[in-house]
Amino acid sequence: MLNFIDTVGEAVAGIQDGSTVMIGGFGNAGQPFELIDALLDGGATDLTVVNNNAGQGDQGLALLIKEGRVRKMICSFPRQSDSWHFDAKYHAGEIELELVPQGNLAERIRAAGAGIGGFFTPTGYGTMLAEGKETRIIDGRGQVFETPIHADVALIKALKADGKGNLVYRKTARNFGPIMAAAAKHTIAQVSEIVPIGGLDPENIVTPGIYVNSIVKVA
Amino acid sequence: MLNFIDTVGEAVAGIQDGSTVMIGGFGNAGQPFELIDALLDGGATDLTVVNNNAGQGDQGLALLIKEGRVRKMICSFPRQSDSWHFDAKYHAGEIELELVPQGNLAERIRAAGAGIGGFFTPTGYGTMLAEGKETRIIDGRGQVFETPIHADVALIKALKADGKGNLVYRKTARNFGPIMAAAAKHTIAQVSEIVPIGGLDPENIVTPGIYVNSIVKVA
Amino acid sequence: MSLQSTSLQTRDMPLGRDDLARLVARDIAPGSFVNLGIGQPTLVSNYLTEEQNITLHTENGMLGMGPEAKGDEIDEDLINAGKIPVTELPGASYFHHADSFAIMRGGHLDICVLGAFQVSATGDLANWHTGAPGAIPAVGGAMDLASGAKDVFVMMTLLTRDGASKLVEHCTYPLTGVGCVTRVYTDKAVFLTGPDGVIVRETFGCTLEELQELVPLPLQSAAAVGV
Amino acid sequence: MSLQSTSLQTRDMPLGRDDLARLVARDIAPGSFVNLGIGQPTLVSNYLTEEQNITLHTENGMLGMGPEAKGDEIDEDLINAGKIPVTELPGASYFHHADSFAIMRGGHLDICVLGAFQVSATGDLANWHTGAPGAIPAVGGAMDLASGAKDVFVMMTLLTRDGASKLVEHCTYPLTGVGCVTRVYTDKAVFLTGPDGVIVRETFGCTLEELQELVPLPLQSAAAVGV
Repeated sequence: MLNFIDTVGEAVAGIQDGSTVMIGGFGNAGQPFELIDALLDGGATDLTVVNNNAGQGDQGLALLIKEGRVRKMICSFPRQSDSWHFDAKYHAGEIELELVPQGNLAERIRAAGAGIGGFFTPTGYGTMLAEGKETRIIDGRGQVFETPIHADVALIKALKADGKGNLVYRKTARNFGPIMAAAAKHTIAQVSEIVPIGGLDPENIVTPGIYVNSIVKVA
Repeated sequence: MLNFIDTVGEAVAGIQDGSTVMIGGFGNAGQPFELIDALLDGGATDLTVVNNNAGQGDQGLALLIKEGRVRKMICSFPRQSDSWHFDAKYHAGEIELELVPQGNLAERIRAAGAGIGGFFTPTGYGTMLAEGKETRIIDGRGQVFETPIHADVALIKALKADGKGNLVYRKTARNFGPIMAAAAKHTIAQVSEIVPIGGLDPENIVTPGIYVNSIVKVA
Repeated sequence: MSLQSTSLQTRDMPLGRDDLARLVARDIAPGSFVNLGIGQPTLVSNYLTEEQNITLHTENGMLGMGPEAKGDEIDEDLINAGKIPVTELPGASYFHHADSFAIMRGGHLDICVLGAFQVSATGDLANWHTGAPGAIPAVGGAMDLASGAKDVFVMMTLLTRDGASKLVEHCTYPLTGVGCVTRVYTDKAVFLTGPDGVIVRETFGCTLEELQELVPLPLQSAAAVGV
Repeated sequence: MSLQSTSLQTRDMPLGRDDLARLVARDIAPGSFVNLGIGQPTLVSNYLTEEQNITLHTENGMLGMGPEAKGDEIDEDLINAGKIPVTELPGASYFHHADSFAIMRGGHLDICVLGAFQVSATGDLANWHTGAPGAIPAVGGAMDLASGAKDVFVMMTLLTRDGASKLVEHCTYPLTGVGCVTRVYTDKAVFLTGPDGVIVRETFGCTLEELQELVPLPLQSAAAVGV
């Protein structure tokens, strides 16, 4: 069921300790900062977080990590010039890291939403990121078996929602939003604008409302 | 390289005997009738054709089958009230049929375009369409291993193309077009309208021009 | 087994196709996303109310499908899975075939309603192929719906023209899916199927005892099992 | 092996980063779809000409990426893989991450240009992880580009700061991809790599003999092998 919610605090209130939470965004583009801040305020802990990075600077996901609320990160690029909170936790052995090539991350998230039980991909074959994984040669190419990444909750940012929960995004802020919305049991979208049913062109919907559970407008 | 071509005949002229040809459309919606007619006129034979159906009535794909130009059909729903040409060839043992659940057909085509070597799906598990296929239990569910379907050529129909080969479609005529465009080595699109570069909104492109090789305007 | 037939019988007569469609429509929870397959189940759409706020999915790439198109509304680019011209409701969306089947296969549809040749006691479904020699098999999206939707409802007559029950211990026709059907709506009764056997929710124009005469597997009364 | 160095030396001096980027740009066939990774390879975009009609892909969901954004053009929703604000060219398109990586992984990009720690004689690439104890590994889209693009070009200095060749018999750093690199552009030479060994296409400020002194694997002259 779709709900329009007044505040980000109410939107994330149901997130339980121990949840797997997908967070959209690549760099700042598409990051649902307000929802992440609300998650920080809400107190849920022991989280597994799926995001392309592992937090930057002193905001958002980086603070969630600093506060010890993230048990495990699943990401492709945790090391950045300003990822000091992750660095500290990692070196202290206080956070687990599952490092995933970015395309495998995207495809594994997509597989979860699409009901795929697992797939073979050439990405990573012959590298240390394939160690311990099933491999096979298909049409002459070495391939690695990868499994879907499901989540309890997805926090994403979109440009507009209509009254049916259909979403459209803006430029490269689209990134992980559509696939995370489909992979999570419960998807919470923060949007800049809510338009009436019929206010978005059916040809141009990027995320159909079937994938969206909660919508909150963020000014 | 992208080419804008004046006639459907020239557009399909390079299709070789023995090719695997994907043909878009579901029912009449999205069927590139003019390209199929040109393929019929062009004479290429011994074709493997991938389409949801196996031709209807006395037009398009049905005629290609009638003329004995299709060695094998890969489809989900060959039996329709007016699929008499396929019926006759099938009962005469003159055409091979690979019957694929429609979702596996779509996902296998998508896998080819996305570089996936194969995937596990619950669809078809425990049925005769999984006979002889690799299976495994994943998270308690029986799943079947399915492989990508690649093609030499895709014939698709879109609404508009811009000067970069970007495509948009119309309503349920979109169906198989976008995934076939990505799965074929050479994609030929018939469109109703060609607009200049910049004439389509970058947010609303359905098939990026990277997947399109030849465009022909059909009145 | 305690057969408490009187409490289950809700109609004096077997249900016709439209009454059955009305019953299925009434049982769909508000706000659901639903796929009605092709053929008889599409009748259900005639009885969904605006208050239910049901969103219909069609496998060929659309959410928010409206009623069948008439006259000037007919548009060859806007059809349903049965290739019948339909209409678009406000808030609809279009997507390509892989995205459409991802909705079905990813477990996002609340309910699909399908016809059937046979349903087994444990919810196996046979609805795509008679298995007859020479018959050309055609499967379409049936296996994807059977394995993907959260609930699979079947609509069928209980008996074949020859009087054999289509609800069976084990399907003799080729399977569409294993253990996938959760409810069977027939002209004579509504059955709940699952790993624990078959429960009769209500009967139409017959008692549970009379129904048991027709169906070659043990039936339990919903009243008795407390469903 | 016949070393015909004079015919290969095209410049008197080693190439700087910009000259190298200009050279790579010149070698990209008209109409190509190209991904320039992050860091040094992005310099190539400065030297692509309008006549070449190259379409740039960025992994975070765009085809038709334009130059770096300046001043008022800066838009936080429009960045490249290195998270630098960029611009949009006419005919661009946006898509989500799975669709973007499907372009990379499905073999649709003609060329990607990547930096490297090491490249082996058979085209193995090491560019994501030093393997140093305590180093936090980060891979991003490097493995997808390495395994997906039709041609993988590497841009790097030939030697490390310590004077060791980065073109090696076997990589000692953790691999990004196996046998994927087809060309290596360095300050001292352009190398073609593949199953048949390493061919020197041209040298900059050194003879082939001098180059062979620096690189610990047998080099073949392009003139000699007829490439």
